[in-house]
Amino acid sequence: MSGALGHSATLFALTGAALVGIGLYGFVARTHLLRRVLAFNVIGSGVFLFFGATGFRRPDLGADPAPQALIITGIIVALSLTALALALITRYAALSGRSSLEDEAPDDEAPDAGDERGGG
Amino acid sequence: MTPALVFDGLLALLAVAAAMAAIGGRDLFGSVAFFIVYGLLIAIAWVRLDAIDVALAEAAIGAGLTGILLISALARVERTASSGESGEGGRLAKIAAALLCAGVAGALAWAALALDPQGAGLTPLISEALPQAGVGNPVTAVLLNFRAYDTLLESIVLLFALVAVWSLADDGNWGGLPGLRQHARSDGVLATFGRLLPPFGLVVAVYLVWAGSENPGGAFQGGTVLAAIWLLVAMAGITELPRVSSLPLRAALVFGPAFFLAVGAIGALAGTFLGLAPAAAKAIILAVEAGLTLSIAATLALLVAGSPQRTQG
Amino acid sequence: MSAVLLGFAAFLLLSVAGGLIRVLRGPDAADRIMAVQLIGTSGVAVLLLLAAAGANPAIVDVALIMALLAAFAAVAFVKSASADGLGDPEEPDP
Amino acid sequence: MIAVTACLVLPLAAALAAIPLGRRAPRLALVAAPLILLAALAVATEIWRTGPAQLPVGGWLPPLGIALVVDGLSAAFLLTGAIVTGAVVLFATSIFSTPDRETRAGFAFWPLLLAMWGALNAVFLSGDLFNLYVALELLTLTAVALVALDGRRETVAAAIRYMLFALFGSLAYLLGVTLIYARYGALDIALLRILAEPDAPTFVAAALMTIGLAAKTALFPFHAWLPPAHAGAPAPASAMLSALVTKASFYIVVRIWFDVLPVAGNEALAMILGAMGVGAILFGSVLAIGQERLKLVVAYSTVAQLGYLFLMFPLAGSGGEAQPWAAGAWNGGVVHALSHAFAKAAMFLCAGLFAEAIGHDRMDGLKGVARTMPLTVFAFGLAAISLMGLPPSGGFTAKYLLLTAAFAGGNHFFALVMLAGGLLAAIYLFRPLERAFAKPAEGSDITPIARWRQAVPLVLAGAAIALGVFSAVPFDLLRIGRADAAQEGLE
Repeated sequence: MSGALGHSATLFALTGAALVGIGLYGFVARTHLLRRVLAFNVIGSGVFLFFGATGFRRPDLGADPAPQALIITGIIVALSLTALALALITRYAALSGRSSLEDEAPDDEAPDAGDERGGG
Repeated sequence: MTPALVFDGLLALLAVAAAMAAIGGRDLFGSVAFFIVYGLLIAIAWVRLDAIDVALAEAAIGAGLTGILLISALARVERTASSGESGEGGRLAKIAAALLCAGVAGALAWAALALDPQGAGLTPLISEALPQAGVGNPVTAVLLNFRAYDTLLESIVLLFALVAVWSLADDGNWGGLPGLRQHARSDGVLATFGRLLPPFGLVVAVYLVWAGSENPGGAFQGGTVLAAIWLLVAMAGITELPRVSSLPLRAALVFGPAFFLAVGAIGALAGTFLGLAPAAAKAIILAVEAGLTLSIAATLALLVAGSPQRTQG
Repeated sequence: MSAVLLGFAAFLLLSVAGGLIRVLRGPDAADRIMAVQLIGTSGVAVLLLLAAAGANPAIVDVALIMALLAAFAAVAFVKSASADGLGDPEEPDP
Repeated sequence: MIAVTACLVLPLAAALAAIPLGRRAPRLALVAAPLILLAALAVATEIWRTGPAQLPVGGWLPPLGIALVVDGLSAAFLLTGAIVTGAVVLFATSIFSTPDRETRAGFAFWPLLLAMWGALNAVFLSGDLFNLYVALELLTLTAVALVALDGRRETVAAAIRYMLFALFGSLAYLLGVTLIYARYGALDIALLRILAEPDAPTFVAAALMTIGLAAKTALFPFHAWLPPAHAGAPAPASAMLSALVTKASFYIVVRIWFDVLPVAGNEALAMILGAMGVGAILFGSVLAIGQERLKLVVAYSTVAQLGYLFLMFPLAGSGGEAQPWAAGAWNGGVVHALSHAFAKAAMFLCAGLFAEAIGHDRMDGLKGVARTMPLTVFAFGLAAISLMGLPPSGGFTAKYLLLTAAFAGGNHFFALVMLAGGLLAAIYLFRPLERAFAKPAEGSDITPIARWRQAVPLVLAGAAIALGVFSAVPFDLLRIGRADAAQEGLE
């Protein structure tokens, strides 16, 4: 693609890469669960933009239809995951009054209360 | 500097700025607003990348429905949970995270620039096979013929997202009505809106599905518009969404994917799973799309409405 | 011709940038909603210019969807800003 | 091959039908399960007779279309999945039956379980990287929902934590897939085997896909979500999650590593995976010892056992040079995945029965259950034998093969860790067994459990043992259509 500088596909591929980075930061460094879902969607569209841009390397041929179809599928899948994540978060907020997972007090009554929170 | 490059550069800059504001902001409502703007800008970027089908999907789903899901989730969470992002990591952790993310973005950029600038992907193969696909829009041909299996699974993914959302209801409300009761002043702007917009939306949706076989559009874009219209009518307090226990509703939700699956199975009995004879391909694809549109519209509308929250209307 | 249209479209993007500042500064939710609506309208206009510049009528469909969904987003915004999150600011207090 | 289509269509059709059927869904599942099992058997016998096959969906050949891959590996996983899921269906009918009125959990469980089965089969049969992504997302969606099915605050929190890891994993995997397409214009694994070259985009893609799948498999250090999620889900769901869902992403790693990447020269990447496996074995085992709840012991044991799977990559050696021990390591890893599936499913079902009988799953409550539930304790013991790697079990065969490969390849450190892991497994599994055989506590109140339900985990544990006793059969099956990289140096 470097040979085609001046052509917008390179620009949008780099934009996609930047969006992935920005979204990833929100996903790891922010704690409000809704913001993390939002960040997931930013990463997702960054990935798609990157993909779509690499599929438009040859303006003489037009945009490659295969990535376009895969991206549409990906958008629906991302929407499905987002909807489930948001439903889980609203449910969790209603049950616990919290909007982030951190500082969760261990609960002795719960048979599943993990007493280990280390690791990745 | 051509005007095209100026435009694209500005667009990219704005999209990055909107994304940063959505991620970095303090106020979540503002972040969601930025996210919707971000989606609009990305949709325009898709137009610039000659991917009109994706632009339609992004405008309808990426910016539209995802934004609306976020707005309503935010409203629900803020009513029940303490706000504030306490316990954010220290400065050092943030710097480490930022470095990691910059590294990932850099690696991607590096990989993108290392790609062969003459790579044509599948474009030539798709144009060659298009006459046998039954539809003239190559993206629809990939979605509903060449890679129909992906689309079949994806329609099932969407449906099961709804089943999963429903599974988070309160036990006592099971079988009841999705979401809380919506109301509006009967002759107010919202109600008028809810009466005026549906005919418009219906025409647009049908047009999108029909156009999808030859031009950009298709079941997902059309289904989203239908869902939006249905929700608008419900939000204006004109109708109620059906109970989750309603059999006609469940049949409508399942119909599209089930029909698609049946087409695949019939193909298998005739020799090829999801095989479409070129002569019948157009008719079958249109029928599958019509079924999918119906189910997608119902699924998306109920996804936005949420799990059942009351048993009485 | 298309270069001129693209130039106009770029100019419209500047108004989007102005809108972004309003979204950032707020201060009220209502200000932000209005700014998003303004940006949505600019986006529709940009798309229409791009449709003319590229002589591609399918882009008009994108503009159509964007206009429709932006109206819908406005409704959702307004709803979430009403007293119980389900009503309509026009309603008299119950 | 109509049976292959049946493996995909039947569970998905049943999952769809379960939504409108509501209360009658359990009966539907009881009809569908044997049919799907039969279809899986038919696939296995068919390739046994005629060899591996590639089936283009819709008649479109890759790279344009998607091809299904049916070889020994996919058949082995299909069959294991069908046996475990069939047992889970039978087991769950008495938990999630709603005779009078449809309930929330009674409704949601069946479509989710059946869709999970369909997604698993789709993963095991797919030969296309993007199609695998969609199938994997269907799997994730159903898995997360099943974790939260209980509806308590803790399980919802566990589901959210799981979801966050899964979302991260999906994006990393998807990014890798887009890079592969951008580089080669193809997504078909068999095609990529021919096309792949050791260059920068391929390496970045391989790393991204592997990291994403490792997060979904809960490989150390991405394991934090697993114990609360697997321990908090209802017992039949825990069995599915630990036995099969984690294996689906592992299965894709195996496909990618041995089919797409042997040329990419990933010695370093393989060693990193091996190191993560070592971390998983030691960390998971040590934490399993300290748990006071049976389901958490079993869940941490999953963290540890998943570690063994990833030792297969450094032990088999990458780079495609002929290494006489590669086939042993490959067989060992795969057989370990299969026998762990049987043993762990059995163990979670046993844990569920104990919890039903004594009303909770604290370890001290297990005192004396061997007297009242001998069948269940026996099943738990058999499963434990396989997990510890004692003969004659599938776990023994697998660990023996991995150990042999480690010594032959001079990887003494890995061998040492595996031996230590076996010892630690003996300790953490001895604790519940020791309690089961202890004198019953005064006034302990035990709800009787039907005999047929106690027999279900026994069958699964028996399968884990049988995998070791009759190991020639799985080896012959796995040999069919095995990737070259896994075959180097085979007699």
